Amino acid sequence: MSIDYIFAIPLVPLTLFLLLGILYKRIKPSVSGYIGVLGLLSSTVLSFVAAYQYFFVHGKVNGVYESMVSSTVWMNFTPTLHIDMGILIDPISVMMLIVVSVVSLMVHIYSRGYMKGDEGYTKFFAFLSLFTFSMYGLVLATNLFQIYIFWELVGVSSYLLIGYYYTKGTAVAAAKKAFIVTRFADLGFLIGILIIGYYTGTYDFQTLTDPEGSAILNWGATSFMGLSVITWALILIFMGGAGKSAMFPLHIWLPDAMEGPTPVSALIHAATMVVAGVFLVARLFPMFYFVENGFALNIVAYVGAFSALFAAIIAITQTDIKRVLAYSTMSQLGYMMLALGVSGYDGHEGVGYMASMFHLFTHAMFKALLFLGAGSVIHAVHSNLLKDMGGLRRYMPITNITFLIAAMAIAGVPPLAGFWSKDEILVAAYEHHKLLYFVAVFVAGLTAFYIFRIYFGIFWGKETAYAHPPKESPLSMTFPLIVLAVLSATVGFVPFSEFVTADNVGFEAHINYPLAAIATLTGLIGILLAWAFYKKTSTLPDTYARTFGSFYKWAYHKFYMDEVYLFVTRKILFRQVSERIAKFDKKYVDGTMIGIGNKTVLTSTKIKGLQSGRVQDYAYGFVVGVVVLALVFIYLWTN
Amino acid sequence: MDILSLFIVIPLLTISALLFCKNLQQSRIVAMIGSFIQLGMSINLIFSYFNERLVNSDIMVFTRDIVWFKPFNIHYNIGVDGISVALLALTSIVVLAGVFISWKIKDLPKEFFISLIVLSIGVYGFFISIDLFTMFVFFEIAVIPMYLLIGIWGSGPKEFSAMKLTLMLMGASAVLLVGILGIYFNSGADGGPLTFNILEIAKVNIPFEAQKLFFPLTFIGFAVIGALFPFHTWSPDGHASAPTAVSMLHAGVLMKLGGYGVFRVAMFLLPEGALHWSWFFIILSAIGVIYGAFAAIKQTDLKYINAYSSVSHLGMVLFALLMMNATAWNGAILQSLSHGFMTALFFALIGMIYERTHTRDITKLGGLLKVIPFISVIYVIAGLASLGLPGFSGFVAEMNIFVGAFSHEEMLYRITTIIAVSAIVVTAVYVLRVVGIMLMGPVKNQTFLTLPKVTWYEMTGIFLLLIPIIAIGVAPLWISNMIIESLQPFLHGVL
Amino acid sequence: MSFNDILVMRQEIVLLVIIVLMIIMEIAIPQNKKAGIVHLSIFLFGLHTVIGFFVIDDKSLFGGMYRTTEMIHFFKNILNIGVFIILLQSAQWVKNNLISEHRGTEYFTLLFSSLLGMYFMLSAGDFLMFYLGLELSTLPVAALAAFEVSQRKSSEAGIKLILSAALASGITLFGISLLYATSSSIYFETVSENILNNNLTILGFILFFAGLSFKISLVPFHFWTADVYEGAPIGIASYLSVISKGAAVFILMVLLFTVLKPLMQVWDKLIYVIAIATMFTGNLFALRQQNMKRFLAFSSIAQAGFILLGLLIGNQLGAATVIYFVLIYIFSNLAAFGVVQAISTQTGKESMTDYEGLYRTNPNLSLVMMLALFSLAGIPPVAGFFGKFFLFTAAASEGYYMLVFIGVVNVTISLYYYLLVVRAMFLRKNENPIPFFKNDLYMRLGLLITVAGILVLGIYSPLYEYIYELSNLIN
Amino acid sequence: MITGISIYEILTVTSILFFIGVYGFITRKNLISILISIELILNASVVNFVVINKYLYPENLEGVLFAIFIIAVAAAETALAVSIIISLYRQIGSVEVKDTETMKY
Repeated sequence: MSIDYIFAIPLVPLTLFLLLGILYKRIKPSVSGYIGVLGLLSSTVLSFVAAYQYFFVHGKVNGVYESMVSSTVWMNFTPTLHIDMGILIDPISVMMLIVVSVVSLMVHIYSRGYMKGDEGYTKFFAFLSLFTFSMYGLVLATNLFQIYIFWELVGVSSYLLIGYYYTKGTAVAAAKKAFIVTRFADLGFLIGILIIGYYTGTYDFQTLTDPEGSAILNWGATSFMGLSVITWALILIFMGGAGKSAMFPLHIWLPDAMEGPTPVSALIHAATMVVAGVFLVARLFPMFYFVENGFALNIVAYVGAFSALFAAIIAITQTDIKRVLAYSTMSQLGYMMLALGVSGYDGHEGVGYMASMFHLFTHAMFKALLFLGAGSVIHAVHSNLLKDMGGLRRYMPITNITFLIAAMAIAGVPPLAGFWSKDEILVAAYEHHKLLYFVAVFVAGLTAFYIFRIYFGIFWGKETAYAHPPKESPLSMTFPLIVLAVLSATVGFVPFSEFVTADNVGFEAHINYPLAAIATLTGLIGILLAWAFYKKTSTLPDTYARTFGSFYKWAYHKFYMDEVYLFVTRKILFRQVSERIAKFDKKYVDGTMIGIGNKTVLTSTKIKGLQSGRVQDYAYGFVVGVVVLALVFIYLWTN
Repeated sequence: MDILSLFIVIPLLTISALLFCKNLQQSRIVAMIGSFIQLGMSINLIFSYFNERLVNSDIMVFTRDIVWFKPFNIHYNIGVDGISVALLALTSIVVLAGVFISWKIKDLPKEFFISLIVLSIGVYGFFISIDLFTMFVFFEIAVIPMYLLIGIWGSGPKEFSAMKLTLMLMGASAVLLVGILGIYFNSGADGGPLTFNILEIAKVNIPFEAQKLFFPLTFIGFAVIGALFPFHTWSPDGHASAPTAVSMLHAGVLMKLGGYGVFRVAMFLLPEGALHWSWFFIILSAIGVIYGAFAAIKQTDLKYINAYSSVSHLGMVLFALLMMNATAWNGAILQSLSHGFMTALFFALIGMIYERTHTRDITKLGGLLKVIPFISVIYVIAGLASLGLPGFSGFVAEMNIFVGAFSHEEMLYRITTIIAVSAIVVTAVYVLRVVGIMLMGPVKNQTFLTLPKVTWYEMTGIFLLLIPIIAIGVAPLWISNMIIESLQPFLHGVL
Repeated sequence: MSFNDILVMRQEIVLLVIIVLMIIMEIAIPQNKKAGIVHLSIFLFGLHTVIGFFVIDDKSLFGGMYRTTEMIHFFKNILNIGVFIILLQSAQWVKNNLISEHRGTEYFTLLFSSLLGMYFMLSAGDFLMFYLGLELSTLPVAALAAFEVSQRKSSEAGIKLILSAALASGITLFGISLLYATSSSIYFETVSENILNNNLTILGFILFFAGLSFKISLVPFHFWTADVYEGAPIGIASYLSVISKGAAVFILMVLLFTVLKPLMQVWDKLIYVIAIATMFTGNLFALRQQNMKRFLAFSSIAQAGFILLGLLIGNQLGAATVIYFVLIYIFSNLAAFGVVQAISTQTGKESMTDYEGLYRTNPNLSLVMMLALFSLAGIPPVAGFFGKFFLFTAAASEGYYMLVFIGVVNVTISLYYYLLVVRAMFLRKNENPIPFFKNDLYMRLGLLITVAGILVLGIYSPLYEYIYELSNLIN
Repeated sequence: MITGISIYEILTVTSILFFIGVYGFITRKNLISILISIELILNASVVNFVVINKYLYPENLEGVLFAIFIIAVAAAETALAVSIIISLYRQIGSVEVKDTETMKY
């Protein structure tokens, strides 16, 4: 199968970006919206064509979905080590193409309504196109360096979009924070790449992830501090992934990133960019799995589980609906990481891998829906805060329904999408690591609770008096909601395990009924609790908040992670390091240089008395000079 | 007249034409035409170079050798390889952009352009020289006009800054002179005649003792102009006081002389000395990289930020040069180019902002994206390029450096490399800090709402600099091939 | 001895004829036409300079007391050019100040006499001729230094010069007497054959060296320099700083490289030490100076220190670089003094602060001054750079890297104060600048020659090659 | 040639003479006294030349001739110095060294 037409998928948004960026002021907003949507539509169609071709036309060769590569050398480091640019088609990249295309298209459509009247309308679409392009590049990357390049580009588009409302101080700060935190994580990623490049001599995914390849087989060749250097590299690369995917402790940027326009949050900070970390780990999965018996993979599992729990707890306490969703995203991403972390490689052993990808897929749908729904609400009430909402079900029926579907999906109510994927994750965890299984189940309950907390809080709960009665959003916004709601409800039935597995062979997955029951039950308990707490105005939440006391306070303050970071950056790095260096530079380094000059001038002033103006002193100097020289040369420096 | 000598002759002709100019109008047109011809020549040179390479595999092509001072065996000996071709192109672009940016220079326009072009002669000459003596002559020619340029047309404590800059650079060139003489008098070590010819000396096995002695002198002599820590302090003050075009030329081109000199003289001629001393200078330059970046965070003057950023970026160049392999060297040259365009662009933008708002203090600025969107957007782009975003030249250069630096297994190299790599985070911090404070946020000062728009000559200047940044960043292969090819003879010296 | 042999002394004879002619003219020309003396002397001396370029055979006369070689002849030509430029530059001053007092002729005759003394000093074949030449070159200058009788400073300068010079010559003589004692003769040839490295010889040598160092203003024999330059008329100050110094450097070089060569292991150390002291002292004192003449005085002391770098190595290379440097130095320093002279003659201002904003009113003068200072500082592409670079090369050729390093450090210091003047002229703005004025033709010609020299001497390499060939004779 | 007195004694005397002259030059307050001191220095050399000629190299008269020239030059020198001192005296009415210190540093 020829895969060259797939190049068009990323190139369309790139063209759009350049077009919109250059024409910027000379193009009517409505036109730019249409151009954006149409462009994305073509990319989406192509993505579906690609998926169809790959899975059904091309199909399996020798029982596996083979990887196909088309690439060209972009830059040479050494004759053997080079950065290629190209596309790699394999199950996960095709799956990601679908995810990115669908969500991006929906968001594009949605934004036409949501951003209407904004003065930066064209700019917004330009940025969205830039992001989409970068995300395509990322998922199609053939090698570590290419993925790093697009990794940075999605980072910067995220920066630009978070800071979209650039006159707002908090947005600027959030954008900066997002970029710098992920940049810090990327530092690890980059060093990891450097290590891999040096020790394996290649960046190419196919070579690296070949279980029979030298990169994996020779992992033990060099070690550092008791671990293989490759393990170190993987841990560092995971650090990069953790930064993008908002894993603890690099998650702090994600909640703040909600300062961006809501469609952006839906696209970047829920469905696509944030899963890049998961994708990265999945991409390198054979390395993670085989090198040093999965040492790095264990770390992935623990970090994922902890983040899932950590974020879910915080999500319960937040009052800004977008922040709740942000922590929810973090929690779900933790889930995916956890799934990857407990996965095996061959056949059914690889259920975790499959589940993770599956969850990524479904999560993209329902989380994008949740965000878009929240955006619709925010659009209507002009506030992010739960206290400004309530009883909206009467004003916004479509939003209500679609949001409910999404909430049920994430809570794992069968037969919606989230149920299926979450179930697979729990199976994988159960089979490999009991403790993590319990954590996961607990988180599932929490998830159900917090999501229904906001659902009830928004659409039910107290009757809020609105200054302007909220209206249902226009069709351009509700249409994507409906589409995504349909998807959220149905994609769970996709026989995912046949397409996307760790070894690309595929297997038949079966529902594990006891586990599914437990999960569903937990979810229902969560929903019921939320129903009890929040369906009507009640004192229960406050009571329980008091019961948990300081723990609640800690959770409410996000366990003071922001403060810790602020302390490290502002107090230590800025004040102690940066300011001191600046002062040191002025005072000592520069001071020395100027001091040399000043000393010279000072010496000059000091010795001016030698030239006293008195001819006898001159003669004295003359004679002393002669005598001293004579003495020196006759008595000291005799040969 | 050979193609390279024109790089000296055309500016000289431009200067003579300028002497007859009466006012700003005439002088800037003359300067612009002169610089345009230069740009055309350097572009032409790139193509001729590629053609010449097909048939000519010498280290240097387009050579010309005229005996100058026979008793000393000093020659006027010029030639180029891929590296010098690239740097010549950089120079001509930055000079032309500088002329555009100085379109409205008020005080003594004729003299300004003359000094600018004298400076460019020095730079051109430096890059095309094969003879150490000629090289040194041009080096000093390039430095001294800075005094007048900063002193007359500068701002702030200009007299002090100009003096400091000149003295530190000339002090460095004094040290360099000792190094050059040391090389010269050891160039007969294999029994041949003493020579200043770099290519000839490279063939000589200079005794190790001499290499050990003269490498640091040569290195420091050149590296001071490349802002080696702790000899970088001339640069912040100098940049801050210099007029826009001068900052551009200075940071964009003049500071490149350091890296180029280190490479072509210190490393090429004294490879064993380089190996012997590399640990020391690697530490210094790695400190410079991170130190400059951290120092930049706390500055509030735009030019200081950029100056410290240059310390950091050029520290990277020296760092890469000391890594002694083709990848890192390629990165170093690319970084020189990239930093040249980038920092020139930065200074051009800073100049435009200053001209409009009359302040360079970022705490007094704010919300510029709203009032001067074009300049601000370009500033953001330049900032992103500076923090090494893929798609811009900085990324290509830095990745080469990192990969090259990482191919050493010793602990020292590893640690310093990681320190250098971590600068990418710090760079992000200070770049985004400026962008956040100055460009974004609410408009701080109501008078800013009426700031004039960008003019055609400013735009021309900006695009001249922006295009190469993107060109290198998007398609690095052609230029890196050109450089890598030219690195081969150097590698043989080291290995 | 034939008439042809006498013609070997052509330079001296022509100059003597000019001196006599001048005296006759002083009597012949009526009072109201005395201004013509200036033109006449410049014309005659110009003629003399041109004649000087005709080749003279190598020869020695008077039993070896007088000798001439191509190199010595070249030295004399260099001095001729220098004096010619000084004449051009001081013409206006002479016209303004001296003609009305009927002292114009005196000025020229004294100046020429001094030059005549230098000729003899350079051509000396024994210590007696050397001594006579030395005195003949010094005494008229002392008179000239005190020439502005209405100025207290001028008289002070004169007395300081004559007293210091007398002391120096006394010490020199004592040294010569000791050398005579150990080497049995005052003839250079015999001395060089008999000289031995013993203590008395070293003592004699050091005393003798001090005397010449006085003329070159080497530390610690330099103290008179600044005061005399400041007080003396500018033309005389420039004469002292280039001609007198140049001649002394030449003869010192000849003596060291030929007669005193056996003592090389003494004098190379001696020069090493003195070079360092001279460079530092000159530079450190120059830093603070506000008076331009005083400023240039210390600058010229520092320059003398650099010259020693070439003397140090005592071979063809050293000789060539020294001659080359002195030649360039003459042009550079005369350019600087020329501008000072022009401004002083027109406005009477000699302080650095008066120079502020000069470029805006008198751009050409400022440019000449800047070129001159750059040349003195050793900035390419002007000649001074080449001169200095070659001096350093010479020193480095014998492995004196440390000294070269100290030298280049001093170049940097010197750059600082040269730039101070540039700063005053170009960077500063002045409420009350020196107004624009036009120089007379002579001054312009004088400056033009120096500028041409500064620009061409360095880049034009055949000159250096010629000097290098010439220096071959010294071995 | 004086019997019983070798060259060493005479040279010692001339050396002492020389240093007396130097001492006088450095310590006298009056310009004229300084001139006289200079004469002492010069005369030390004169005696040196004559004595060395006579004792060591009597076959030639180089030293003696030198001495004669020194005397002549010294006279010229003194004449010039005195005339300058007179010129100075006309302006400031003093021949003290301390009055000639307007230019310094």
